[in-house]
Amino acid sequence: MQARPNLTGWLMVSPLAIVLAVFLVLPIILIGVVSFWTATEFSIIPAFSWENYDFLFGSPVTYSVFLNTFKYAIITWALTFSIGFTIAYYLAFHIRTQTWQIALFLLCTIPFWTSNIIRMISWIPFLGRNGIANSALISWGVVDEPLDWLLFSDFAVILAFVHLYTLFMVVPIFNTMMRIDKSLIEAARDAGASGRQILWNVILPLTKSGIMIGTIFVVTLVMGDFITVRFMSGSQSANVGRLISNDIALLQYPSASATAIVLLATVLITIAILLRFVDIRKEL
Amino acid sequence: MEPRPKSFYVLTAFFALFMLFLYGPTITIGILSFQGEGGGLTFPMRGVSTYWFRDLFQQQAVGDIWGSFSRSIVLGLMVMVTTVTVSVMGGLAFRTRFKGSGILFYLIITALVIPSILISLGVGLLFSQTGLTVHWATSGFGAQLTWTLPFGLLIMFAVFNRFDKSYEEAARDLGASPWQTLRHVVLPIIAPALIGVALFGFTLSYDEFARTLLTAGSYNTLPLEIYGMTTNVTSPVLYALGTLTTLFSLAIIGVFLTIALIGNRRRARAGSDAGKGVL
Amino acid sequence: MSGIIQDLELVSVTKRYGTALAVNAVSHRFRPASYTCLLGPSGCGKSSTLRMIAGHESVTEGSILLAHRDISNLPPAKRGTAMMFQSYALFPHLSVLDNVAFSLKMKGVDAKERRAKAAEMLELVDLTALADRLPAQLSGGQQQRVALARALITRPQVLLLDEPLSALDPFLRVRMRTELRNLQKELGISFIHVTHGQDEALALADEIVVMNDAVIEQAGPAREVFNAPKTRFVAQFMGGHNVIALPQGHFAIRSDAVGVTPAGSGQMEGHVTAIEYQGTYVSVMSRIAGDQEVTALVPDAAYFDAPHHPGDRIGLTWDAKNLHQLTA
Amino acid sequence: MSGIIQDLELVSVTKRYGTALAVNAVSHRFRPASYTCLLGPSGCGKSSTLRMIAGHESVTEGSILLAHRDISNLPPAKRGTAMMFQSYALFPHLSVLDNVAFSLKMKGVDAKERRAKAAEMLELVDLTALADRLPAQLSGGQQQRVALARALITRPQVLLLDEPLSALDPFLRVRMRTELRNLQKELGISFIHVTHGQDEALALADEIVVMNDAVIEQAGPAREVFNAPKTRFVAQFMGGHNVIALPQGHFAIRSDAVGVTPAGSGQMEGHVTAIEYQGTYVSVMSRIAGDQEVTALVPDAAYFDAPHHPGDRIGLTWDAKNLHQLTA
Amino acid sequence: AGTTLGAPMIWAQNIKDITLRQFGTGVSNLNDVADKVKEDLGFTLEMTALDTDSVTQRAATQPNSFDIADIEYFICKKVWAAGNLQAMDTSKIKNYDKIVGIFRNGLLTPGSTIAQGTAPHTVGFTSGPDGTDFVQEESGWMTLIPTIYNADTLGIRPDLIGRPITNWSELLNPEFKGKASILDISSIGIMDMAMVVESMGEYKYPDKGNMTREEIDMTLGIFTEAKKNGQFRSFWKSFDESVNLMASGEVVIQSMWSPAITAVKSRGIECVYQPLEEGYRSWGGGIGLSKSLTGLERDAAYEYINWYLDGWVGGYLMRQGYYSAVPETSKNFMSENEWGYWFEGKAATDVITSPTGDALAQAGDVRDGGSFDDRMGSVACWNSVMDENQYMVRKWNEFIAA
Ligand SMILES: Nc1ncnc2c1ncn2[C@@H]1O[C@H](COP(=O)(O)OP(=O)(O)OP(=O)(O)O)[C@@H](O)[C@H]1O
Ligand SMILES: Nc1ncnc2c1ncn2[C@@H]1O[C@H](COP(=O)(O)OP(=O)(O)OP(=O)(O)O)[C@@H](O)[C@H]1O
Ligand SMILES: NCCCCNCCCN
Ligand SMILES: [Mg+2]
Ligand SMILES: [Mg+2]
Repeated sequence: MQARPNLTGWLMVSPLAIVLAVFLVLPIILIGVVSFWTATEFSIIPAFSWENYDFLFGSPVTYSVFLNTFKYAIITWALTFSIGFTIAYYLAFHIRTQTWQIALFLLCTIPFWTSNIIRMISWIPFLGRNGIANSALISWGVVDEPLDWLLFSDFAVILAFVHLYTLFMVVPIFNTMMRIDKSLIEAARDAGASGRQILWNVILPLTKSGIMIGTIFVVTLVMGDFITVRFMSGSQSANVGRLISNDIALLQYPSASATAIVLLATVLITIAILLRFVDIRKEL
Repeated sequence: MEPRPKSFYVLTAFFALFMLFLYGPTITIGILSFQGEGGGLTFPMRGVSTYWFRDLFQQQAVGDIWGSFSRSIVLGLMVMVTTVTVSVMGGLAFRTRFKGSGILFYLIITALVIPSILISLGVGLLFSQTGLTVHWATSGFGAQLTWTLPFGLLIMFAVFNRFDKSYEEAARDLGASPWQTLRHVVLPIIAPALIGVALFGFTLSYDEFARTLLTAGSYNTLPLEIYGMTTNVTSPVLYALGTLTTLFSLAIIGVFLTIALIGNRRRARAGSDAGKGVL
Repeated sequence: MSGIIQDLELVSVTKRYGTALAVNAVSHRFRPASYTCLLGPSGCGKSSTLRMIAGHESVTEGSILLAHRDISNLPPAKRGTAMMFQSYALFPHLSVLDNVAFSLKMKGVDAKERRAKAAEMLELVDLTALADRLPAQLSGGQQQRVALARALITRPQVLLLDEPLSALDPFLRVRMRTELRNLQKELGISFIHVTHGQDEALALADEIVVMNDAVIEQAGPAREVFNAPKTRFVAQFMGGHNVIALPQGHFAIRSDAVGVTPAGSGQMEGHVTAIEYQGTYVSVMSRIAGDQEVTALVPDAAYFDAPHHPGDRIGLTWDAKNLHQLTA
Repeated sequence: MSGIIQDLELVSVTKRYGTALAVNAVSHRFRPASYTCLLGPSGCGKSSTLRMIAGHESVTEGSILLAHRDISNLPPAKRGTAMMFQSYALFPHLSVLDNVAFSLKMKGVDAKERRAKAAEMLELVDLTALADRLPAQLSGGQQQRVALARALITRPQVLLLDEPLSALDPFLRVRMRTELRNLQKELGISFIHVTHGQDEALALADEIVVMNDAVIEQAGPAREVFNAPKTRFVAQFMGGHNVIALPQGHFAIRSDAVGVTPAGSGQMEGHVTAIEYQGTYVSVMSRIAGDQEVTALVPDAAYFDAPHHPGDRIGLTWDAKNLHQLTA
Repeated sequence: AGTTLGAPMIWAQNIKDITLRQFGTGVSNLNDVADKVKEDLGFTLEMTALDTDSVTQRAATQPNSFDIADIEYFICKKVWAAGNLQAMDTSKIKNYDKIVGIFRNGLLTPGSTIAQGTAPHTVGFTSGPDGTDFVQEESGWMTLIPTIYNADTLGIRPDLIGRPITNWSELLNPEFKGKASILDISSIGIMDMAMVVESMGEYKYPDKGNMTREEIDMTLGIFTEAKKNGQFRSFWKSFDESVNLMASGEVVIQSMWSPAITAVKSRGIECVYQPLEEGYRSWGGGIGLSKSLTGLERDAAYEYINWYLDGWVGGYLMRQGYYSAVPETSKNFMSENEWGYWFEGKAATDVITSPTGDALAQAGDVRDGGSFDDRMGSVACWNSVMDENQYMVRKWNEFIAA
C-alpha cells in the first residue's frame, strides 16, 4: 500500500496548514499577547499588564454588552430555528417532486449569494419613520403615529439577523431531512402517529444534527457580528463585536484584543458544548 | 394526485411569506434604483429613470467603485482558485488519516466559527507588528482564505465521505499511477462538487466584508466601498449599485450552474442513443 | 381487534402514477388466515399493490375491502393492517423496546403499560435480551424480528411484508422464512408477502399470486401454480419448467420430468450447451431443433454415472402425460 | 502475457486489521485455468483474501505466489491479476468504451489503437451496440459485462470477482452465472469468485473453498465438498444435509437420502415441525429424540400421495451407507 | 493652468509617471480634485475616502499605504508622535504668508482670544525637519499644511421644530426625544457634549479641551442618562449618515457638519445650520506628507500643496460651506455673488448653487451665522485630544455600548 501515508498526507495538507498557521493561529496568538500590552492613541506598548482585563471586567458595561450579545444570539436562534425548521420541513416533506424541491430550495438560497450589506440597507426604506411599513400602517389606519421602533432598534437588529441568517438553518436542516428514509414516516403513520406526532417523535429527533449545525452557524455569526448591530440600531445598541470594532476604530488594539480573547473563549465554549450533540465529521 | 393535507396550505402560505420577507427588501431597492432623477432614498418614486445607473458609471464625488469592483473580481478569482486547489489537496490528505489530522480538523472548525473581526484584528496586528504592509492581495487574501477554506474543506469531506474507494482501486488495478488515478478518475468524478467549491470560494470572497476590513490596506474591495458609500452617498445611486451587485452575483451563480449543466448534458449526449440507430 | 378472521378483497384496483399504469384493475380475494405471496418480476406492481392495501399509496380506481368494509380511504393505522418495510424502517433513534412500543405511545398508552406490552412482543420474537439496544447495534435477522414485533403489536388482521428477506444473506434468509411461516400459523392472521424469489414464494405461501405487467397473471395454491402454470410467463418465471413449442401448441414440462438418454434413443435429439451442478441434481441444458433450450434435471448419482459435457449429443425423453398445455 | 497457464498459491497468508484477525495463516494452491469459488458466511475473510491477492490490501504475514513468483508486494496492475468489483466500480464519467479502454490509456496506448482493442473486448461480451453509453444508462447485467470487459482487457492470468452477482435480481443472477462460467471456459484462465451463496458456488465452481472464521474449513471439487463435507460447519453451510449425533459420532446425511415412513416403521421416530414446499421437492422438517432437527427431502409427488402436517408423528429411514462421518 | 512652475524640464517630463496616494475623509477627498490635479499638474492623485476613525487608524498604523494624509489637526495630535509623517518646509510654500492666522499664531485677528481645545496652531509646528514634538511658534516646519476648516454647530429642521433654537442645551431637550442625534466620533463628540453641558448650566469647565477624568465621567454620565431615556434616534459617523437622518425626518436636531446641511438643502428640504449663543465648535484639516516620501514624489507633493493653496480647491470647498486656508486666493475662483454669500455673509444676489449645480439659496438669502469673521470669531472650542484621551476614548466606547 502507500509507503508512507503520513508523509503524503502532510505534503498535501501543508498549504492548508500554512494558511491556517499564518492567518489563524498566529493572529490568535498575537491577539492574546497584545491583550496584555498597553497603548497610547498612536502606538502599542509591549509591556505586560493586566490593565485591559481589569478595565474590561471592571466595567458594568462589559457585562451588559455580553448579556446583550447573548440576547441577540438567543432570540435570533429561536426565530431562525422556527422559521428554518418550518421551511425545511415544508420543502422536504410537503413538496413531492424532486424538481420542485430543488427549485424552491434554490429560491431560498439565492439571497445568500448576494451582498450582506446591500441586504441590510434594503431594510431602511422599509422601516424608517416615513418608510413603506409606516406609510402602509398609517394609510390602513392601524396606527396614527409612525412606529419608531421599526428602525434603529433591537427589533430592527433582530429582523436583519433573521433576514441574513435563516438560510444557515434552512440548508443543514433541509439536508438532514432529505436523508430521512421516507419509509420511517410511513412506518410511523402505520403505527397510528398523527402528523404532529410524526413531527415530534420522528422528524425532530432525526433532524437534530442538522439543527445543531445550523445553530452553530447562526450563533457564531450573531455573536461575532458588529456591523448589523451598528447599522440597524443606529449605533444605539452594542454587542461584543461592536465593542471590539469601536476599540479598533479608536486604535485601542490592546483593549480590543482583550475583549476579543474573551469573545473567542465564549464562542469556542459555546461551540464545544454544541459539538457534544453532533459529530460534524459524520454528518457531512 | 394524492389529496393534500390542510397543513400543506398553511405551510405554503408560510413559505410564500418567507419568500416575501427574503426578497421584499431586495426588490424594493431594485425598484428604488429606478428612482427618477430628482428622487431620494425612500418612496415616493419621483418618476422612473435609469438615471442612477448611468450615474453609477460616471465618476462619483468620492471613491472608486469600478476600481474596487475589479479588485474584488481579481481577489475573488485568486481566492477561488486557491480554495479549490487547497481544499482538494486537503480533502485527499484527510482521507489518509495522517498524524495531526485531528488538530487540523479542529482548527478548520475554529476558522469557521471565529468571529470575523478577530481575523481582521489579528492579521492586521500580525502585519503591523512584523512591519509588513497590509494589502488586499496579501493580508486580505489570507484573511479571506480562513473563511473560504473551511467551507471548501467541509464540502470536500462530504464528497469524499461518499466517494466510493473502489473507483480508485479499480483504477490502480488497471495500471493507473496515483497521479493518473487523480487526474483521470477522482477529479472528473468530483468535478461537480468542485464547481460548488469554486462558486463558494468566489462569492464568499466577493462579498466578504468583515475579514477584509482591516486587512485590505490602501485600496478598497467592493464591499468596503459599498460600506463606505453607505456613509458617504446619499442618493439612489447606492441602490443602483446594490441592484447591480445583486444581478452580478446572480450572473455568477448562473455561470456556474450553466457550466455544471453543460458538463452534464455533454456527458448525457455522449451516452444517449439519439440518432445512432441502435436497437 | 376481534378474533373473527376477516378476508381482504381487492376490487378492480388501479394505480396510476401520472400517466404510468402501475397496477391495472386488479381484483383478488385473499383467503383469511393464510399466507399469500405476491410474486413477479421487478416493476410489475407488487409494491404498489401492497402499499395501496397498507394505505401508503392512494387507490386511483377501485376499492379495497376488509371484512366487506371499504378501507380504501382510511388512514393506515385505521385499516387493521400493519406493514413491515423492506429495509425494516426501524427508528434509528429509539431502542428496540421503544421501537416496538411506538404505536402504543402514539395512542397515548402510558409508559409503564406500553413497555410491558412491548416486552411481551419481544418475548414472542425472542429478543428480550436486546431490548435496550439501538437498531444499528443489531444484525440483519435481529432487525427483522424487531420490525415484526413492531408491526404485530398493533394486532393487525393482515400483515403486509415488502420483500422482508431481501436484506438478509442466503443462510439467514432460509432460517427467517421458516420463522415467518411459523409465526403466521401461530397468530392465525393473514400475511401478504411481496417477493421476487419463486423459491421463497413456494416455501412460504399457501397461495401464490403471480403478477406481471400490472396485472395478476395467475393466482392459486403454491402447488397448483408450480405444477400447472397457465401461461408461458408463469412457467418460465416459476422456474423448473421447460416451455416447448410443439405442433399442437406451447407446452410446459417440469425439468425433472425430462430424462437424458444416449443420443438417438430419446423423443428428441439435442446437444448439451451447459452443465450446472446443483448438489442433489445436475441440470443439463441442451439445445434442440428450432433453437429451443431444454433443461433436464438429473439426480446427481444418475448423472455422474453417465456424465455429459457441453457439445455432446444426447437424447431427451419424457412422459407425454407430464406435458402441460399453456394458454398463452 | 504469456499463454502458459500459471498457478496461484497462498502460503500461510495472514491479514490483521489492527488486532482483529481477518485471515489466519491460510494456505491454498488454486488450480490453473479453473473456476474457484470462495464460499463462507459473512465476515469469514473471503473479501480480505481476495483483496490481498488483488493487491488492494497488504499481506500482514505470508506470501502470495503466482507462477512461483512472490507477488505479495507488487502493485495491483503488475500482478497478472484483475479484479471485478462487487458494485462494478465503473467510472461514471466515462462511456462504456472508455471504461474498457481505461487501462490501455493509462499505459499510453494511443486513442485509435485502444479504441479498437476495447471494441474487440466489447464484442466478446456482446455490448458493441452500447459502446457510447454511460454506465448509469445500463442495466445491472449490462454493467456487469462492462466490468468484465474492463477487467479482461488487461489479459490477466487470474480474474478475481467479489460477489459479482449479488447486485442482480434472482432471475438475472442465474443467467449471468452461466455467462461467467462460459467465459471462463472460453478464456482458459483462472477465475476466483467470492460468494456466500452455496447454490451459486455449486453451479459455477470447479473447486469450492469453504472459509469460516478466518480459515479454510474445506477445499475441493464442488461435488466432493457437497457430498463429503468434512465438518459440521461445512455440512450445514452447504445445505441439503442433516447433521445427526449418533453414539458413534457426528454424521452427515443428505436430506434427499432420508425417507419418511408412517410412524413406528422407520429407523427413528420424530414429529413434523414444518413443511416447506419447494416445487420439485417437499422438505419435511422433523424433530427427533435429543432435540435434533432432521430434514427429509421428499419428491413432491410422493409427498402429496401421503402428506404430513406439523405435529404428525412420522418414521425416518435411511441407508446406512449414506451416513457420512464428520471430523469436527 | 493658473500656476507658474519654476520647475526644470526634466521634472515636467517625469511627472506624468508619478502617482501620489492620498487618503482622508469624504469631506475633501473628492475625485474632482484629483481630476483637476491631473489637468493642471499632470500627475496622478489617487484618492481614498474613509471615515474619520479609519483615517486616524491608517495615519497611525499604515505609513506605507499613503503618500499624502488629508487629516484633521486633532488627529495630527494623536499620530504625529508616531513618526509616520514628515515636517514640511514653509519656505517652499508659496502662499504661506497668506494663510489665515488661526493656523499660524492662533489668532483670527490680532485681538482674538484663543478658544479651548486642540487649536490648530498648537499642533501645527515642529522643531525641525525631523521633529516629533510640537512647538508653539512659527518654526518654519509645519506638521500639516492647513487646507479647510469650519465652525460647526447644531443642524435643525425648522419645519419640524417650529420654534427658534438658540442654545446647545436644546440637544437634550426632552421635546426632541427620539429625534436627536450626535456623532459617534469621540474627539468631536465630547466637545459637542461639553457645549451642551455648559449650556444646560450643569457645569462650567475650566478647560473643556482638556477635561479631568471626573469631568469626563460627569459629561458622559449626563449623555448616557439621556441615551437610556431614548433621547437619541441614532448616532452617525460620517456626514452623509447625518444627511440621511435629517433629510428623512428621522432626526430633527443633531450635531452636523456644514456640507451636510448643504446636501439636505440641495434636496429642497428646509434645514438650518443654527448659530447658537454659546458659540461654535470648530475644526481644521490639513495635508501631511508620509515620512517615506522623498525625491521626485516629494517635489510633486509640494507642487500639489502649492496648487491646493492657490485657490481652485479653496473655491470649490468654499462653495460647500467650508473655509479655505487662504481665502484670498479662493476669491479668484468664485463669483462675486458666491464670495459675498459664503465669505462675507451678504445676501445672495442670485441663485447660489452647489459644485454639482443644485440650487442651495435664492437671491436675498443670507448664510446662517453670517460672515467669516462672525463665525470664526465666535469659536468656543476646537475638536480636542486631551491628556486623558485614552480614558475618554474608553468611556466614550462605554457610552456607545451602554
Ligand atoms: N412513486 C412512483 N412514482 C412513479 N412511478 C412509480 C412510483 N412507484 C412505482 N412506480 C412505477 O410503477 C411500476 C410498479 O412499481 P412497483 O414498485 O409496484 O413494482 P414492484 O413490483 O414492487 O417492483 P420491485 O420488484 O422492483 O420492487 C414501476 O414501473 C415503477 O417504476
Ligand atoms: N478495513 C477493515 N478494517 C477493519 N476490519 C476489517 C476491514 N475489512 C474487513 N474487516 C474485518 O475483517 C473480517 C473479514 O472481513 P471480510 O470483508 O474479508 O469478510 P467477508 O467474508 O468478505 O464478508 P462479507 O460476506 O460480509 O463480505 C470481518 O470481521 C471484518 O469486520
Ligand atoms: N453576503 C455575503 C456573504 C455571501 C454568502 N453568505 C455567507 C456565506 C456562508 N455560506
Ligand atoms: Mg417493490
Ligand atoms: Mg466481502
